[in-house]
Amino acid sequence: MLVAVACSPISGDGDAADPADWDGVVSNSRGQQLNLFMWGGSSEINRFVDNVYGPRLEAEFGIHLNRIPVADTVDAVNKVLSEIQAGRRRGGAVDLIWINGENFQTLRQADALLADWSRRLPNARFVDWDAPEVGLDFGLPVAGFESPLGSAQFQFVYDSARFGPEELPRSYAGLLQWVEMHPGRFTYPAPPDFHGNRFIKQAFYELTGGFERWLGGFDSAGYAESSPALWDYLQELEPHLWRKGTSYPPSLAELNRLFANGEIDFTFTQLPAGIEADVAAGILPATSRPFVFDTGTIGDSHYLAIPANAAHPEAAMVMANLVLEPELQAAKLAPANGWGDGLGISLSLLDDDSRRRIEAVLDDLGELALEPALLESVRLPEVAAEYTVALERDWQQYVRR
Amino acid sequence: MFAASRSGLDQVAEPSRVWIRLLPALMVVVPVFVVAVALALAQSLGLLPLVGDSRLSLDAYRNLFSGGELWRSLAFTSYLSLGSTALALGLGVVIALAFRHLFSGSRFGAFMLQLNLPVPHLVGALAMVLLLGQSGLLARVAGSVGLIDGPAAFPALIFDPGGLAIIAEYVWKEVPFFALIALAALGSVADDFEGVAATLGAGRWRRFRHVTLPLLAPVLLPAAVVVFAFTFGTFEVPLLLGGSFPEAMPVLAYRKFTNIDLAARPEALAIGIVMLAIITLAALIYLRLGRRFAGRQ
Amino acid sequence: MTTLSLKEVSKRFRTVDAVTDLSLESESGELLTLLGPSGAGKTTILKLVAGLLHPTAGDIRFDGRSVLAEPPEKRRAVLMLQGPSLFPYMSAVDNAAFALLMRGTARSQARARGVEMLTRVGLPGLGDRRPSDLSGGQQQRVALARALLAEPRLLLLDEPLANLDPELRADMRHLIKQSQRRRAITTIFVTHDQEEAVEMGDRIALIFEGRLEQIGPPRDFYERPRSVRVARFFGSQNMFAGTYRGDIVATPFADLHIADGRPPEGPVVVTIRPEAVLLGHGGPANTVEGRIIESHYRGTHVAVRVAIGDIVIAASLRPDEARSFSVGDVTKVTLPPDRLWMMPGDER
Amino acid sequence: MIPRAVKTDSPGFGHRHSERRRRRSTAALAGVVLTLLILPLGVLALFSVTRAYFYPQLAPDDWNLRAWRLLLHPGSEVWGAMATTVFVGLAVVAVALVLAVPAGRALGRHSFRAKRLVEFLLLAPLLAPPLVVAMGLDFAFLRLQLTNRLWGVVLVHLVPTVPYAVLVMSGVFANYDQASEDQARTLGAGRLDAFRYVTLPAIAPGLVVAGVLVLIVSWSQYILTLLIGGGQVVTLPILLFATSSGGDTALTSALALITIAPVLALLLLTSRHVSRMPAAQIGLP
Repeated sequence: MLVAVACSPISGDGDAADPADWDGVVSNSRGQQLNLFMWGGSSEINRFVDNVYGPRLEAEFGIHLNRIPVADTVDAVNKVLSEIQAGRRRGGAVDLIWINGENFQTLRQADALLADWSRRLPNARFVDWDAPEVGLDFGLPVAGFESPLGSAQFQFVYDSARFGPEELPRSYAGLLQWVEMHPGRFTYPAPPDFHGNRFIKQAFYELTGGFERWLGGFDSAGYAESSPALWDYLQELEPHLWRKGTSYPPSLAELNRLFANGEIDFTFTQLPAGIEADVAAGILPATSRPFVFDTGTIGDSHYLAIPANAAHPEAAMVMANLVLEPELQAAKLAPANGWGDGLGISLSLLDDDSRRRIEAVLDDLGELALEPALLESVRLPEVAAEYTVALERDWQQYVRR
Repeated sequence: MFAASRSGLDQVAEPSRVWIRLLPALMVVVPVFVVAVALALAQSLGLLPLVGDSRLSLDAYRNLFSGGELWRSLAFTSYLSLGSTALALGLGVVIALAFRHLFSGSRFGAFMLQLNLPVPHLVGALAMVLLLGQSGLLARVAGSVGLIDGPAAFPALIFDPGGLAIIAEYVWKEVPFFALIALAALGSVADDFEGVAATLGAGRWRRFRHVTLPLLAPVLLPAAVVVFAFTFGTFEVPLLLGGSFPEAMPVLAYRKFTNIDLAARPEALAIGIVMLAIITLAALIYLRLGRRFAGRQ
Repeated sequence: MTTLSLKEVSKRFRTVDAVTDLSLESESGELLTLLGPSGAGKTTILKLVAGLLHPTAGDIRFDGRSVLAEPPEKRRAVLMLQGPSLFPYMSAVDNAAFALLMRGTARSQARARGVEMLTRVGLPGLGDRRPSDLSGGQQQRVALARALLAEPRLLLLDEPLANLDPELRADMRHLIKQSQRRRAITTIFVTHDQEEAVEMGDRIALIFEGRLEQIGPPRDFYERPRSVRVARFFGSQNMFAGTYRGDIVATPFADLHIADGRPPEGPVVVTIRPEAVLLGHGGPANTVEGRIIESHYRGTHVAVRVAIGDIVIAASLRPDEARSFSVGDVTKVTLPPDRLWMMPGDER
Repeated sequence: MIPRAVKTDSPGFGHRHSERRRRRSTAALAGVVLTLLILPLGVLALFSVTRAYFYPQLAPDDWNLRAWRLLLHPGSEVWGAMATTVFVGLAVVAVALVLAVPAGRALGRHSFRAKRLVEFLLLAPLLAPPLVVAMGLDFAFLRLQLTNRLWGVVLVHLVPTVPYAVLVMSGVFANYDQASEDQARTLGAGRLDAFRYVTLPAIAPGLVVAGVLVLIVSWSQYILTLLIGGGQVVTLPILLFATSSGGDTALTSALALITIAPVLALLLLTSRHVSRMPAAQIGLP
């Protein structure tokens, strides 16, 4: 799918900053403006970045954080690729991207990411690089190209004012029965929306006998053989969907709107610490509650990556390191601070103080979040990004038509 | 489209001075615009690729035209722009005709019609979601008076294959445009012409058919071409209000342009070139029509 | 052949009275000029007659029958405007034949008659031209052809010549008058130019501020103006205030005998046309002495100004008469009693 | 004397009573049209002062200024976006007017060979979709390494704005009487002085209108700014789009209103001039 890049590799410039010489990185980063490209759709997350990371970077490192909101991370990826292909090997516009999955794979394949830096950050010691959900990003080894920011897990959201927990579907098979009983009350965002992709990938796991088959590299023959079951399922689902499947909402934001206004009965979330921030913002009704399928939901990590042509790689490293500070990870986890993002570090690698602080946050999660243990127990891994690309493409063909 | 000089042209000006005056504008607008179109064309033909070798080929066009996606998108986009242009044109003329006496002598009418002038289509589209959505304000009003028993019973205007909210947004924005232009064209002369025609025995319909309409046509036609081109090329409105299928051409082009697969870029630019070709065609048809009106202005 | 009568017609626009209590009768086949300064309401009267406006009060009758209920297209009272009233998007022939087409005449037949009429108004072979390719005079000829082809009961002309050069204007006046006479179309001709009004009109109706000031043959307006305003509008130069008692008007420079006119006694204004003033030889009455202070050759006549004490009188002499006078001469000035005209003196 | 405005009173093609009735129904229609025109803005205003305002609420359960408080907070990103938008807008206005005044004069007052070609070249960008222009130029801007993206955005904003400015200025010059300028020259004014003291005051109202139009067009650009600005030039529409993708309706509505407020205010302030221009020159599709 992705044509090999014609020009010579750009990564590994001799004068790229070396995190091993951390003092040198920090002193070089002083006075730099850090262009962080990230999805800008959540005002709570934006505010967290601006009000928590920004002041720390400014005060402690003299780095000016310039958060650049994009409507879709793909825009930022595309930008890096275009720049590099247009011959701009240095001084690129993007210093740091919030990224994962197929976007990571794309940049990796285009050799457009700075290599071999993340594991050498001082705070990399808090990261469990061997855990697959951290060390593999959609099956692709992170291998020093990315540094974790946090983790997420797919969850469904229902309105407890409309249903009791016992009435909810607990698997894709159950979902089909449920939509037959509640026609027009369910839909999912159209891929290539991230949440839409994830919804159909989970279905793919369940309908093809589990994720285990798909771990490892892309099995195109297996995919071709097994994926029709998914399209059959989605086509069977379609007539019972919102508007009989003639249209799909374009994004999670739209799905949330449909849910909140009672047009449909479920929406999705990715935040392990729950939907408190969305409820507080008035995006979701106060009676909303998350739930998961017994057959599992996909959990993964998201990362910060530095483009190979970044103008300010040192500042980027400083920030990637900063966000791993246990204290800031705890702040990010606490829904009261507006985000509720999962941890990017491992509790077992922390000192007692830090661990207790984070556990306190986890214990304090209310009914707008699921038990961490429950989430853990149903967590499914991501698989190679090629599956995402293939599912996305075939969905267009078999479902959207 | 340019106004002819009322106080006569300056026949005496030296040609060199005329060109000196034109040059700055030409030197900025033309290169940027021409370069943009030329680069779009080149990239659609496989030249200057972001990935792979530069090789002249019609692959992008072949791929596009052999699949059904482009054709459906083309049909949908044409339907959206033609529909909204015609609707806005009709309503604009009706409003101008109804308003021309009400507001003669006061500028309130013209001012009123300019109110939504500074509102970007992006804002208009966002407002349409809240107004026309199945759980939007209109649906709530309908629900509160018992017309519907839930959002699903409200007609699907947003994300619908018929693109009705898109058309509504365009019409909302373009009706004042047409009305303003029609009001200006009617001016004070239309009354005289219609009066004369009436005394010559033309009834209400014939006056409209033989006097008012011919007076409006020469100004409304170019305006319609502008609106057609604009609605054909606007990206934000179909993106925010359009369904997942069919996709308007600008949305399709943008999706391909920002596709992670950089190899899809030539197709994105090819769609852009097709859009330009269709708009050019519309302009040519207008010029052809315009010849029939030659001497009418 | 249609008679037009307006009965106590008023037209009010919101707060402005455009026409007040106007009564007017036109005779069948006559050309009546509506004269008045701009803004006097002339065009409004025309539009009322045409049916483009509806009177606030009063009645409008064609041949004695009220037409108020009829829309303009049924009245056959054809309007011709001063401006470019030709439909700019139609050829000259189509313009000319417009009324025929509106009445459902077949297109080819209508065009044939259009061509014929264009020839008759002096535009042979120009039928295919657009109005923008015609001169102003030619455009007005097409407009006339268009109006005539409508076979109007009434022809309503709103300053049709105002935008034309003087020579063209004379030609058009002739053409209009000729066409109107030949067909005996009752015509209302609006103008603000008193010279044109006099030349065109069988009768003149003078309108001031929406009211009829005076109606009658053109000559009356020069020799028998009803008021100082009328006299002034017609360019009267010699007006003297005085007091009328018996047959005598006492003016500051002389007691003048009057042959005609019997207004109530009291303050009056006396007027006399310059060409009626006699110089040199004394007459039987009203002769005084004056001194010539100015003399200007004007081609057809010589304009002379004579001072009688503080008063200056304008006189008009034939060039050969004028030869015997020069500036500074003292001469006898006679104001013949039968040429003096009195107007009420209590206005302005 | 009858004022002109009154003279053009509606032709009473009907009868006395229907005339009044027609006027009344026209006024009613005007009311409806006005309502429909501002309705979408009213909807935005309503949603902006609510929280959790979901179907079937008609009157909001929770009237809430949260969105406005967040956006108008001193640390809000709105201010930076506003400054960027204003900067880009003013720069575009300045350059567009400098280009359009001489060009408008040439097109409005002179006839010359190739005039139609020049008109076409200057007007064609009006018809081209901004998306296509942006996609085409993206490559060139990357190659040229226009490091200061702000100026790149200003440059591409000239493509859709200069045609409008030229259109307005050529109309202004078509009605402009050269005589007073000639008079000034014979009275000893140099070319520049004549422009400054005679031409400029005469065309000033037209300049205001052209400037307002250019500003509005620049202010409304989304896709050109997004692609050419590479996301780094965050104008109000860019911020608005990113915000809308988060689905916070109140926040999006309030930001939408903030986005249009400055231009709407400008239009109100200059409506005297704008309304006086021939309407055909002030339309924006």
